[in-house]
Amino acid sequence: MATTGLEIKQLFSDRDDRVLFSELSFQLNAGELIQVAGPNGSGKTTLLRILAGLSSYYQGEVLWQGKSLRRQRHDYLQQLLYIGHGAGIKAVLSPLENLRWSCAVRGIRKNDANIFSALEKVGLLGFEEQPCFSLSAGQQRRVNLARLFCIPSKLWILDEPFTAIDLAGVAEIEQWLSDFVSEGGAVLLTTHHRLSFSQDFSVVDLGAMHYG
Amino acid sequence: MATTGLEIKQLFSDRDDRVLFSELSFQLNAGELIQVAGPNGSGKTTLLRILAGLSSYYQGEVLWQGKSLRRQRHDYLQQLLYIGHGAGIKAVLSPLENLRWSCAVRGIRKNDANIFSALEKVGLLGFEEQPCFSLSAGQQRRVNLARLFCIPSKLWILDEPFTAIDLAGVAEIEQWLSDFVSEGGAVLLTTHHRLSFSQDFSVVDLGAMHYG
Amino acid sequence: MSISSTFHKWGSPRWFYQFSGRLLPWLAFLSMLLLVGGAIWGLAFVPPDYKQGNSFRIIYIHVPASAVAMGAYMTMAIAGAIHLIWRMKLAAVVMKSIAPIGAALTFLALLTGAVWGKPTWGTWWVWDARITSVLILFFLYLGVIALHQAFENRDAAAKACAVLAIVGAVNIPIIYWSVDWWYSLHQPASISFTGQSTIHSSMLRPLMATLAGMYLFFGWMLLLFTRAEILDRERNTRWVQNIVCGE
Amino acid sequence: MADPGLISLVYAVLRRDVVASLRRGNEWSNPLVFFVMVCSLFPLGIGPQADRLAELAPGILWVVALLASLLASDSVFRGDFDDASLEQMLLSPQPLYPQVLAKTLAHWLMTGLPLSLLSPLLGGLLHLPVEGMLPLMASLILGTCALSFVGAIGAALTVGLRKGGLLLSLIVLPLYVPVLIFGSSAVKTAIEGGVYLPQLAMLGVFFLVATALAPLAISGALRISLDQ
Amino acid sequence: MADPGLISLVYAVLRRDVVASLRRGNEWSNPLVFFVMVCSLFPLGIGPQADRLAELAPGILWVVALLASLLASDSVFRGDFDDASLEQMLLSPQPLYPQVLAKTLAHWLMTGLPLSLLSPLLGGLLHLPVEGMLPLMASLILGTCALSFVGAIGAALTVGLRKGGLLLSLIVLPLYVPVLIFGSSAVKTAIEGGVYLPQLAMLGVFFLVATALAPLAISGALRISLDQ
Amino acid sequence: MYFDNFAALIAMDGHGGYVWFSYGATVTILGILVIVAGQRRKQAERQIRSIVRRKKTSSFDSK
Ligand code: HEM
Ligand SMILES: Nc1ncnc2c1ncn2[C@@H]1O[C@H](COP(=O)(O)OP(=O)(O)OP(=O)(O)O)[C@@H](O)[C@H]1O
Ligand SMILES: Nc1ncnc2c1ncn2[C@@H]1O[C@H](COP(=O)(O)OP(=O)(O)OP(=O)(O)O)[C@@H](O)[C@H]1O
Ligand SMILES: [Mg+2]
Ligand SMILES: [Mg+2]
Repeated sequence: MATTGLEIKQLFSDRDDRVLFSELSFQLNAGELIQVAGPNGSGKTTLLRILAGLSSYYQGEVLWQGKSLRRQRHDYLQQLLYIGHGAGIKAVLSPLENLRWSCAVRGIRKNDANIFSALEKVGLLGFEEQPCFSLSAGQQRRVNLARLFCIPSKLWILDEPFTAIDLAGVAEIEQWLSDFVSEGGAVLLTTHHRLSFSQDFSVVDLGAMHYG
Repeated sequence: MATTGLEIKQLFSDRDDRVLFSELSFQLNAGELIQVAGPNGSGKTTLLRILAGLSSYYQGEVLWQGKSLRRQRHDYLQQLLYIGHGAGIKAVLSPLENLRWSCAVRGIRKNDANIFSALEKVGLLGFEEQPCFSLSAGQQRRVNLARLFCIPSKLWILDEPFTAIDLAGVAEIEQWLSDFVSEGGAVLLTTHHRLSFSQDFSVVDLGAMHYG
Repeated sequence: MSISSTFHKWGSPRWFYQFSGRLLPWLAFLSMLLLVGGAIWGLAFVPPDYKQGNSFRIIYIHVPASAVAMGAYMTMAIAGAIHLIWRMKLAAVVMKSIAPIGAALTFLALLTGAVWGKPTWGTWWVWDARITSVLILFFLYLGVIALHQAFENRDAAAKACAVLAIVGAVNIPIIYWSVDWWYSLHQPASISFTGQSTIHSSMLRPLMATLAGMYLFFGWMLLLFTRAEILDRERNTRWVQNIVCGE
Repeated sequence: MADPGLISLVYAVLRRDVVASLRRGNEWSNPLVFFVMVCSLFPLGIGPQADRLAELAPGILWVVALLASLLASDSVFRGDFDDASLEQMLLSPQPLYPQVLAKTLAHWLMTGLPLSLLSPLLGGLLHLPVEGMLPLMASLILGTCALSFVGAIGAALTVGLRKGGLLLSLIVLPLYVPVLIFGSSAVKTAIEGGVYLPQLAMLGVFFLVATALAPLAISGALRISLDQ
Repeated sequence: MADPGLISLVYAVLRRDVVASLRRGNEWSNPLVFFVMVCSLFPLGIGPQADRLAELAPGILWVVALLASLLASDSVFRGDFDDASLEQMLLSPQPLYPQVLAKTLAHWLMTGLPLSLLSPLLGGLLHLPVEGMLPLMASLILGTCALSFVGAIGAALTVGLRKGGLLLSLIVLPLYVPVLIFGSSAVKTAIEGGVYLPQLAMLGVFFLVATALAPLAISGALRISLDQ
Repeated sequence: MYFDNFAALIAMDGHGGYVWFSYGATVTILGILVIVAGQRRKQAERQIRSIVRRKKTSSFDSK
């Protein structure tokens, strides 16, 4: 059973004795998009951090290409791009410098051309040399999203990528996701927006909050 | 000419030589709601901070009930409730303690009953004694929004109040705004959501970004 | 005319720029004349002090540097107060310009004092009241400069520095007085300033020259820094662009 | 002044800050631990001879207490700035002066006071003679309160900046000098058997002046820091 | 070890941190100024007598340099944690060791090194005899680098906590003690005309061990701090 | 002149080093001030020129 994507089996997590989710099982294959839904506090962020390998407070199994995450961290990370709540950018550095570092940390060298085209895609051309502290909430978010285009990867895990993004921007990002998925990428994201996504996508609903 | 609301005349503001808005004039009366729209970086936050009296880098006039803001800061503050990007809550204190302090700072004493009903309205009953750091992004935002119900005021200025709020929550908040407006309150807000608001409301569009 | 309208005129960067432009050559010429002339006079023509020998010739820069450094801080604080109270932009520019000049002169006072100390007291440094106070003054200057640099927003920086400069100015007399009191508790008998009485009038005249020269130099620098800052701040105005690009 | 509204305002702010600080734990225990640890570093750096340490004890204790107070004062407004509570304070129709006064007092209650009360212990560690203990504690109580208020000015000026930290030291340390001089001198005079009341009186004056005037500067500084 | 990929990784991280720190300015100048200011507070607390100061100078200089390094080390990872860059580092397929090594080295370049180079000036202020100057500088260069690495372990452990600040002191100070002892002893021995090479050698060993092993501990600590 | 010859002026009875160092430091520090002031002005002018240039080109664009 050689599944090519992410497989979640019987996942369980709780916080302060309140069960967030239990017996959660689903599968995310190449060319698919899954939206994790649920009201505030239902555990979406918690789930995403577990799947990104940032949190280890869970029971159950997470498999990547059929093997446990914990066994092949390095391979997994090579193919994962996680964008969380945080901005991930240094305020005193410019978008260009920030993205350069992001790439270097991933082991990608000398791709200023890529970075420029990414900045153009997110609508920040003209801001590439300005320090990030002088960008608005949405612009900072866009710098972060530009990483989607400089870092080759097969799985995107995005926690509320539309936060602070204007309407035109949301439509654009949806288009990017769609393109990525049709090229065989896999996307797992949370958002409170109503996704208008051209392909099919599934929703994993963490449901209401359980009190336990 | 005794206008009862907020009047903005020929407002001008720039950042690093880029004009954000100029010759901006509009009026917000009791019983009205205005949405400030515009793409990322167009100056919405800047405008709201100016109108709340937090920023003084502007030219032009802001009148409240016919008199300049700078002349009657105290009266104005008595009637204003501003909720910005920031959470405004101490992470180690519980929602209850945070709201108690919020009230005390405004000179409102002894209204635990009010606070409880506000927490109930925002769906946080059962969380009132839990420290805020253990709440999710949306729950923290809700604690902040609970202030709308504990602090009597006539003008609400809200910067992206729907951030991190789930869909059901957004509808609820829209209902609150609607109720407030029909009781004679005035609301100025920014959001990238499409407002579905029962009454009429106007939109002030800061438009695209100008380079100067 | 009322105070505010006078302030308005004086506070206008454009007016100030043009007015100071006329003053500039005079200041430069006079200060250089007095400084160089006084120095040559003091170095070569005045007889040595009977106690300190020739090392006393350092006085002709040490004393002016110390005096101007002190005065500059007060000037900076006053400019800060004017900026806060009357919201005069020019005062902010002046305040910002004084900080590096004052710090440099304070450093000069410390340096020349230390160099003078070696031949007279046999040590570079003594925790003497006056010296300690100058050191603290130097720190106060550094504080203002660092605070200004730390802000990204120029107007906020100016206001914050104004507050700091004023708080510092209120403290300076207290600091001086308490350091003096502290020193008098510990004063070792062997070291003391020899006292003004020993200064012979023939030594005094070049000192007056360099003192005046240093004040004028301070004024000159202040104008240079202020004018550069005005250009920078007003770079979007037509008059500045005309001046620089000569249309 | 005796307006019940204002008093209850001061009380509410004080209470919230004290509760938050107690709940966090670090905030009040850290300056204490810092004080203890740095004081015990000195014997290691200087050497363990009791008589020499005794001579130096007043100076060392006071300098270290001053540093502890300085480092702690970075946090007076930091948290409130980060979570936008400061915005709420500025937008309150109530005057800022009592709010700021209460916050600074709460901060001193959680840092300077415990430190002063603990100081005799450290005096013992550094072989401070017994005559010095009472003046040490008294001078620290008065002195750290003045320091807290002066430090709060610097904290308010730097709170809006990324990385306040050591910048604060730069701004504030020169202003601490008079307090340090009179504080350490009180202890030294006491050890030598002299009359140390004048020094304590001076510290009292500093304390009163700082309490009365600093909140004005702090309020102004906070407004500036938020208006960027 | 000589993998060009790793070297360019180290270089990229080093460069970014140094540029960011230079651009902020405060970050590297503040520990310096702190060092200068606190050293000049001591005479005010202790008294101005030159011979007594000279005797204490090695101890004071070393303790204060240690404090400056300690306080600065709070910021090694703080900024990266706050803006979620740390998350990116942990999620990178590249090994963490070289990244952490580069970050800590960059931090030392911007704090410990300038401080060591400036120390002779401060030695002058405290009447340190000339024979002590060179050993002071040498011991500080080796010592502060070791301190930076040890401090970074503490910083990594506390970075996830609200208000690390002084908690860091608590964790890290005990580990600083050996460095302090050998460092100040090197200077003292030099003044007394003794052979101070053994102490310097010890500091060199600390330095090497810290550089080699600390990044391991730091990596682990960072993983723990982020997994909450 | 007080001194007998130029060498005596330089030596100043053994205090020459201190005195001349002080005057040298003065010249250096005051000189640095003058240079820094000039640099600030040049920097400002450079920026203004680039603004003017940008303004000209952008007005051509819009035409
Ligand atoms: C407010 C600052 C200062 C003022 C107004 C000042 C003024 C003076 C004056 C008037 C004299 C000449 C005394 C005489 O020869 O009769 C003098 C001498 C001297 N000053 Fe300063 N000074 C200041 C700061 C300093 C500093 C910071 C240092 C050392 C770093 C210093 C070191 C000396 C020395 C070594 C002498 C010569 C020795 C002596 O005359 O006793 N002074 N100063
Ligand atoms: N501190 C600052 N210094 C310099 N420029 C700034 C600063 N803060 C904001 N700006 C600039 O001002 C512009 C407007 O910012 P503002 O935060 O008001 O935008 P906004 O409309 O709220 O955008 P968003 O929808 O992304 O929140 C931005 O382009 C930004 O680059
Ligand atoms: N550090 C923590 N300690 C204790 N409980 C926590 C902590 N972080 C989160 N929680 C709890 O876990 C639950 C899930 O939080 P999570 O952040 O995953 O929610 P979410 O689905 O992302 O919500 P939102 O839509 O508001 O972002 C919340 O109810 C919260 O109270
Ligand atoms: Mg979430
Ligand atoms: Mg905004």
